[in-house]
Amino acid sequence: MSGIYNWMYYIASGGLILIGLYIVLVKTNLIKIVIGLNFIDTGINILLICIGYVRGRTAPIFSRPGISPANVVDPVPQALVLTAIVIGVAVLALALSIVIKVYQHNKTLNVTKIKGLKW
Amino acid sequence: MTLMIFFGVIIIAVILALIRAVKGPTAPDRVVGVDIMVTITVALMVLLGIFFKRRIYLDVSLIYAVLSFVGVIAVARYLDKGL
Amino acid sequence: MNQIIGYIVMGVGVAFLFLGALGVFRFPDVYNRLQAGTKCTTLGAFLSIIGAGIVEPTWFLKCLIIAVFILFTNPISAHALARASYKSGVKLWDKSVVDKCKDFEECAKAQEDDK
Amino acid sequence: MIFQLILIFIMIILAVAASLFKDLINAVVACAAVSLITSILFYFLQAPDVAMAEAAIGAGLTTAVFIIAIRKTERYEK
Repeated sequence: MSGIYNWMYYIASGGLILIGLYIVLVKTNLIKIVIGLNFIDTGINILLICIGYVRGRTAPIFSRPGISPANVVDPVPQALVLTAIVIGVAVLALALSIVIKVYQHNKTLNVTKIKGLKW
Repeated sequence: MTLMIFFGVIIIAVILALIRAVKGPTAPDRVVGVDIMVTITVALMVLLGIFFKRRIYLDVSLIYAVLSFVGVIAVARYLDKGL
Repeated sequence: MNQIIGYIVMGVGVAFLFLGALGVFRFPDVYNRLQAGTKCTTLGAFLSIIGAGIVEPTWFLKCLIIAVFILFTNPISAHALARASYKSGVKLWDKSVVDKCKDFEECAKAQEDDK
Repeated sequence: MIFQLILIFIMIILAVAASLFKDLINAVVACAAVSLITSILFYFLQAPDVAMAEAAIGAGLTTAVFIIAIRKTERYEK
């Protein structure tokens, strides 16, 4: 039973990435596809954070005297993910603006009926 | 020990709100479920701050308490045919 | 002594949170669910955060700020959601007895006709 | 320990529900709830600054951007 406690964050990130991949591959609505890309982004963020996690240690913020660098978790993936979240929102807004332009040009959101790239 | 009992009760409350958020027949029902889940989560984060004994963890709860109503306002303005 | 008072206040707050979630789960209508959920959950979150401030006395100011923000923002979202769900055409429960908003809108329409 | 497991289970249920909804408003609301549970998981993983950024962006900004996009296009997935 203690095995699943070591693996549960990997299960969470893998489950989110698989569900997002399913949405991107199967669904035909463009906004639903963007929601799937958002899920993949969140899953990868959880994966990067739980790589740097060490059990029994505390956050890398030196706000009181008893905290030394020997008992904090790894701060480098946290800084990486903090940047990745902001960039993810920028990519999301750009993708949605492209979706709005596609809708204004084709009057539909179904990707199987958009024939602008088929020739 | 007392905090553990509180966490158990709060998890049961989150599960009840989750059932309403998944099952609810119309769109405002689901928004109500998610809104209740957000408010319960703010209290859960403060109790977790006591559990971990770090004062800096209260800032997450503060950010959530200030900014959580923006999403609900956006959905409400959409249903109101505004925005 | 501080610890005991704080944990008692926190326990009352957690009980209100649970009752609010139970009301959201059990009630039959959007408006009933909104009323039960918002009132109980606002009081429950307020009491549990204040109890946390009593348990750790150096945290009391920050806990008070969080509680005041909960007290400001939660009724705003509930009010906007109730108004939106009424305007988007969600029906009341069939055993509801009074609909004040309908009377108010008819009264406003009659006043506009008078002008 | 069991709390994290229950939270992960709730998150997976919400993600599956977001993929099954036909109304895009419901899918966006479920997406905001997934962001909420993700923030609690970051809190358990001892990363409060990441949880703060995820809270501010996932709760407010992502939902508002999706709602504006749905307002400009159409609501139901056919």
